[in-house]
Amino acid sequence: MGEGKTKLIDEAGRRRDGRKWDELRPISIQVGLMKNADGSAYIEWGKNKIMAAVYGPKEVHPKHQVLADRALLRCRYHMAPFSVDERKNPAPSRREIEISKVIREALQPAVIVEDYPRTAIEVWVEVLQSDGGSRVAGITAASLALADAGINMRDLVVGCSCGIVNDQVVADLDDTEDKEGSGDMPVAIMPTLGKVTLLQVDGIYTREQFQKAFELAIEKGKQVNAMQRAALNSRFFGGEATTSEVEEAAE
Amino acid sequence: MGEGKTKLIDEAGRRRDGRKWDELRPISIQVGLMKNADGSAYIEWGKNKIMAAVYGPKEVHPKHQVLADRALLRCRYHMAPFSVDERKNPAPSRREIEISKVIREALQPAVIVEDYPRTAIEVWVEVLQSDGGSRVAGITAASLALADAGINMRDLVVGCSCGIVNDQVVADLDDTEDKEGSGDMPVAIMPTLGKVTLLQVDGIYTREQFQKAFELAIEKGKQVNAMQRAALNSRFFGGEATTSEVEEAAE
Amino acid sequence: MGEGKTKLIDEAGRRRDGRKWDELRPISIQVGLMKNADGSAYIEWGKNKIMAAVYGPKEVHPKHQVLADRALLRCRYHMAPFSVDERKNPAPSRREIEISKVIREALQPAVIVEDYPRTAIEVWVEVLQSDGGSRVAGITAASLALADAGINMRDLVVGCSCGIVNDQVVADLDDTEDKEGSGDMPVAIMPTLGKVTLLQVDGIYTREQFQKAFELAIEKGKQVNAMQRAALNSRFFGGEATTSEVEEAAE
Amino acid sequence: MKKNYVMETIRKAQMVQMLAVGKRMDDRGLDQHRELKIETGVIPKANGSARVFLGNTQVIAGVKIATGIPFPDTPDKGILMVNAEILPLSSPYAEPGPPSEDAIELARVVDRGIRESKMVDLGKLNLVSGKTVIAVFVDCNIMNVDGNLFDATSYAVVAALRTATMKKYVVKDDKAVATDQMVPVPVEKTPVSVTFARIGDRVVVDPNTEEEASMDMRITITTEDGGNVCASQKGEADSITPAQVLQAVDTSIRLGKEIRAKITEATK
Amino acid sequence: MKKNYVMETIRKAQMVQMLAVGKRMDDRGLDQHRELKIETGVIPKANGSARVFLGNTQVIAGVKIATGIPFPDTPDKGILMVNAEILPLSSPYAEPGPPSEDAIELARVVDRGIRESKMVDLGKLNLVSGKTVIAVFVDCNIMNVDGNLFDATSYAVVAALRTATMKKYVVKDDKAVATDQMVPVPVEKTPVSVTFARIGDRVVVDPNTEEEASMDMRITITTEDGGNVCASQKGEADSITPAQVLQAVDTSIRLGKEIRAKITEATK
Amino acid sequence: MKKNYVMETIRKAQMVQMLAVGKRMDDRGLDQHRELKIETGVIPKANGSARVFLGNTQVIAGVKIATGIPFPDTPDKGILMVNAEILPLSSPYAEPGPPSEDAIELARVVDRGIRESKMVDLGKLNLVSGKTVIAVFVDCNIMNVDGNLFDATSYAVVAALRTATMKKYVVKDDKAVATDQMVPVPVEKTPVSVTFARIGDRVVVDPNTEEEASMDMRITITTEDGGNVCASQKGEADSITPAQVLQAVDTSIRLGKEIRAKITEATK
Repeated sequence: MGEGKTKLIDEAGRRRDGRKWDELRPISIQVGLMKNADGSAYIEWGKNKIMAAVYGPKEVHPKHQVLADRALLRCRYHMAPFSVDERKNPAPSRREIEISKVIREALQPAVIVEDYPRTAIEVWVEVLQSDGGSRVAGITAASLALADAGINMRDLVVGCSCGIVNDQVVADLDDTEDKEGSGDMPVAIMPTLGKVTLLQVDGIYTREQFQKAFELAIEKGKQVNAMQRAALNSRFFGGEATTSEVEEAAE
Repeated sequence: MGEGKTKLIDEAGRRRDGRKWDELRPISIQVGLMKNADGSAYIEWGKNKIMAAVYGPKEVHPKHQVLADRALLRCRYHMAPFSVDERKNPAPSRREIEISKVIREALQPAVIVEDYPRTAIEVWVEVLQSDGGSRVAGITAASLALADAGINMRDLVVGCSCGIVNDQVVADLDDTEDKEGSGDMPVAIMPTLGKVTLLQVDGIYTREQFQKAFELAIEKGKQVNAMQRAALNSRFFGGEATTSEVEEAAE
Repeated sequence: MGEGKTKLIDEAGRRRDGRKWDELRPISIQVGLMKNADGSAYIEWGKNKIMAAVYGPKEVHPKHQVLADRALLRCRYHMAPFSVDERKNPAPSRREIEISKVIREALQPAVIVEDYPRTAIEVWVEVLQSDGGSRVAGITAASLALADAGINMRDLVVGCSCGIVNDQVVADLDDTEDKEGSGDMPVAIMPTLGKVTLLQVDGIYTREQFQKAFELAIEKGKQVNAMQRAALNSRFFGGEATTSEVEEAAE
Repeated sequence: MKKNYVMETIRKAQMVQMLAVGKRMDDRGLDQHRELKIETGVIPKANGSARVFLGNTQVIAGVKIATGIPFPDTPDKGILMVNAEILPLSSPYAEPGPPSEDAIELARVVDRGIRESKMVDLGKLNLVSGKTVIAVFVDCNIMNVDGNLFDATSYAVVAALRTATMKKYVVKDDKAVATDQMVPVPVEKTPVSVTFARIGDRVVVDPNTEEEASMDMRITITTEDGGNVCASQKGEADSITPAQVLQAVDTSIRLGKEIRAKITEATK
Repeated sequence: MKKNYVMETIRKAQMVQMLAVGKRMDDRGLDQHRELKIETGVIPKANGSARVFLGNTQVIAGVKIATGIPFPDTPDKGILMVNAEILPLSSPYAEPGPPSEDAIELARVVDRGIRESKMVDLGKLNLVSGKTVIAVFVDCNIMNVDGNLFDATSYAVVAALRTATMKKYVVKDDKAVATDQMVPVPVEKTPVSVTFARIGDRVVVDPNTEEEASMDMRITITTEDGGNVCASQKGEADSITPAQVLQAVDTSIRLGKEIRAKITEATK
Repeated sequence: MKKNYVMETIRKAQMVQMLAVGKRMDDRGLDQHRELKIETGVIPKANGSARVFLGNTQVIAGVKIATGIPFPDTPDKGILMVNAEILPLSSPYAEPGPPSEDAIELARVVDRGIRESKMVDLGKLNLVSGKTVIAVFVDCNIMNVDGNLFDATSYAVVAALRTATMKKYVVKDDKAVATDQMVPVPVEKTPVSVTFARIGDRVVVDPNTEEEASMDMRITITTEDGGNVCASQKGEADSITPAQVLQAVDTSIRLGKEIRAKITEATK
């Protein structure tokens, strides 16, 4: 996190892109675009452009990784070399290895792995263009790709990142707010079950700020979940998701 | 080896740390400190601080490395990044790969590998702080860790490094003597059986100097063996090793 | 390829080393020099010095690469660190990985892989000194090494590289012509069957130049094939290959 | 990738039988590419980008531009690098990890077509001879594999480069300084790759995955604006006759014109 | 690591039953850390070092300091790097080789607590902006694994940094020159990590290996001297309720004070 | 490499029986090397090169010379690097890939003999202290394995270095500039490695592959022109008596003279 000194919120309480403190960036989601994958979802969230695809359940290779009582969930979060300002080396960085692990652990609570013993389920998250909150956007897409693949799930998983900018709690940090702000807190939840499956915290939060940011992230996650459900609906039943569905889901 | 030009021995025959030509640095040994390992030993020898631990006999992975008639002995000599003056890259260097091999081949003559067919015995030597003679100190600790693990052995293995400093044979070179001196000869022996299991030579030795340094290394090795036996004794029968035991063993 | 501006052909139509436009560099071939390999051939072609050796048919490791209906053909093209002007890093470059693949695919049409199901045939091509056309020289040697190993083959494989120098089609480019010229076209053929097994093109060719260079490469390949056959003959029946055999084969 | 020999053999036999009467399983002509769709500017953070659909094969190419040190043997030329990753999400057979042999060949063959056609004038990317030049990286993400990665990737790279812009640099006291002005990458040519597969004794253009599973040999021929050949690569474990090569060259020149027009249209 | 499902299931059932009545197998309270022992200066060749015992978990951290080139986006700040190796001698499940996913997560979570608390004032490690800064490497050797590597490693790193000294540099003509004087590393804060495991529906502090084998979820919360949260990481393949998170924050703030006092005492 | 225990055991028993009466399977004396053939200048593009045949063991060494930056602890000395690759074409047991443990030991033991004998005067390879020195790379290609790679590789490296030439450099304004003049590499000594194998209780010189398959222990002793020992390495999983070591030293000094004469003859 940065020093938090750059002025990112104006006198009228508007952020650089005109958003209010608790407002999400524009989000659009499409399910099922990829031809070869068993399931897929594409999300644009702010400037993030992320494709998630799922293969499986499939045979486990190498054999010694087989789990007798459940599926082996694999996950890779990967950034395209052209996804960031400076070209990224295509080899996986330590950051990507860690994020792959926390994404896998954010998705696994929702996947009924016990239904697929001795198989592998692979989740590939490719960041084509990166902005603040790419891991929660990746999780949001990945859980849709799992659903699209017909994998048995307890709930969807959806995320949102909140944080501290100019000593104020704000929702859904973009890249500049993430780098210049003083705190970033990505959270993923199972919205129906009301459980948290990912939590990472960067920056300095008082006890009150922590709670406010954390609860805001959960609330915003539920809002994004409405869009997830609309996207799934439009994939399987055609047509556009109706506003009432979105609102109902957002409650 | 260096040029051998730095003055490392004074007129009175004393080395920079006050030792006589044939004197060992202070050595202390403790056996059995590590909780998880099947056997372990910790040695401080001069400024060397080295932990050796043994796991096994255990299943061999990958399977194709199984030896039908004996145990597979594995060994890694590794230096902690903070063990030397300039931070060491944690990836294994060519030097560490070679030393891992010669340590394994120095220990193997003493291990009755035929008693454990189709298994692996793993020896991990971690140099926490490095000084001259770290490989012989590592071997000295590793053979105790093997004994502590209850592995059947023909003898302990013990080492000492001798060399040439200011054209004089000296025992147990420290780091400066190793780098500025003109010859370093690490030797490991099975002291009871009177056999040499490791010999490496650096630097220029006349025939006479070679023999003197080599025989000195064997003699000093026997002296260190007395400390090994005292440390084992104190591990298994409690109490301090008595002087008479040490002297008897040193003969 | 370079700019094609350096003057590489003089007024009399002679190239820097005195060759005419369609003349080959000196070539010498010996079969069966290596003691351990199942088959081998050594070629000097211009300044190229290349050893090819074959092991197999042999067991496939790892097992999961086994092909049930044919042999697995493996190939490595590797340049010795001292083979080029600037020392080459011994790790395989992307160029070496690509050339290993195209050499394998140039040889495979001639190898009756169906005769050796569930086995591996390994072809190792080591460039000791490199000049223009090292991949076609390597293929020429490798197919002899396969024959020397007694592997069933439909035909030999032989190559030659032609190209464009000073806007003129020439045969068998050397290193300077390759780097300073404006086009390089390595071609490998099965000379008896009249089929092309390798074709790579670099540089700018009009339709006519393409055809002329391509057909020249095939013609020159047949000429080199005569030398291949002479070398095989001398390996298996002793003595020198007779000129008439060479001429007959070259037709 | 080949899993089921029996199925494969049956499938190939059927394909060969159809090809004998000039038919392909998806009803295309032997010399007909699948539908080509080119979108540019898909990655705004890149200096240039394109997404290409060739039938169900999908590739995204992104250009990134920075300053770099020239290679010692070309001290006054910019640097061009093409890389490709066959993403694990693109196919059930792709795996994560360092670039496979196939991905390396793909990137190098596409690179060769760009480089040998002199599409990008590397001389214009020189800033301070021997010290600083402009480096152009083109990275290709293979998103969905349905055959003929060579052509799809090549078209994506060409489209990304044709629409790429970069900071204008000025040189002061032998130091290159970036200005705020954006200028196009100096593109001179539009190379077009055309890939053929031989299945039995018939040669078809733009093979899809099903056809690649049955193909004996693959050949790519790249031509530039003048109808000249600038790159070629034969692949796979079987051979081709000289006559087939020359016929492929003619077809590549002919189809190259049509596809060049499409790429030019999509990137103007 | 999980080898014997039957044994595990039995063990976990027993643990859950005990936790239901507020008991742990080693008789600790749910919010009680194991005995914490901190030794400093254990590696005299390092600029700072500490060995931490947390129950039977043992970690050695060593600090090495050198000059380096700053990152382009922070030209006037020093460099801080935390690495961890789970040594093969530390556990029957650890293996030699490049850092595992677990070791990378461990190092990055510990790094985050140090970095985000602004424990080390990186601005004071600047020597010549954009050219030379002081680089602080902290390497952690995991010596024995008995659960909760996160806290043990974090305490070792904090203790090593609090006792680290480095050469004083002076800048002459834009060049940094080392003097013979040793000065402390500019430490401003003492972050304290507290790690929790959820087993069934109970949350315990500082899980040992046995508890980790049965845990459903792990969460680490790091606080700094002002009682503010500066880092957190949820791990393992299950979830946590929002109320449990907030309760863990409160516990971490409370326990953080006690542990901070212990670390301060051991490193003064 | 050991594949067939039964065959090995029989073979070894037979070998031990013969050695007991002073006989080797290839009729050599216990202290007798196989025929040594040295060709130099085999790779004209290298600065120096040699191909050595020791019986059927064949090694090619090539020297490449360039300028480089000295190591910080030896700012006024050139750089010498010896690398070895046991090529997959050399033996049915060699595999492609990064250098094996055996290849690393081989290169380092050969390097040690060259370095410790002070064969190459590294002080004379200094150009601009702390900035530019001459770097000498010796790469060894093991072409055919028939035992005793240590001696064959060592002889190849020594012969390649003794015949190597390099550009003469002049230093102007602290910059090293290459001239067209070629000068020899500054060689002062001719170290000779002699390798022994213990099989049962007999020690033989220059073991071939068959003998290596049965050997219990291997020892290499390298001497320089003055008859002094400059390097040694014991290998393999068994031990040696002190008396055998000293006897090997004497033999190495004696044989070293003969072999040094052969190398000198072949490289003058």
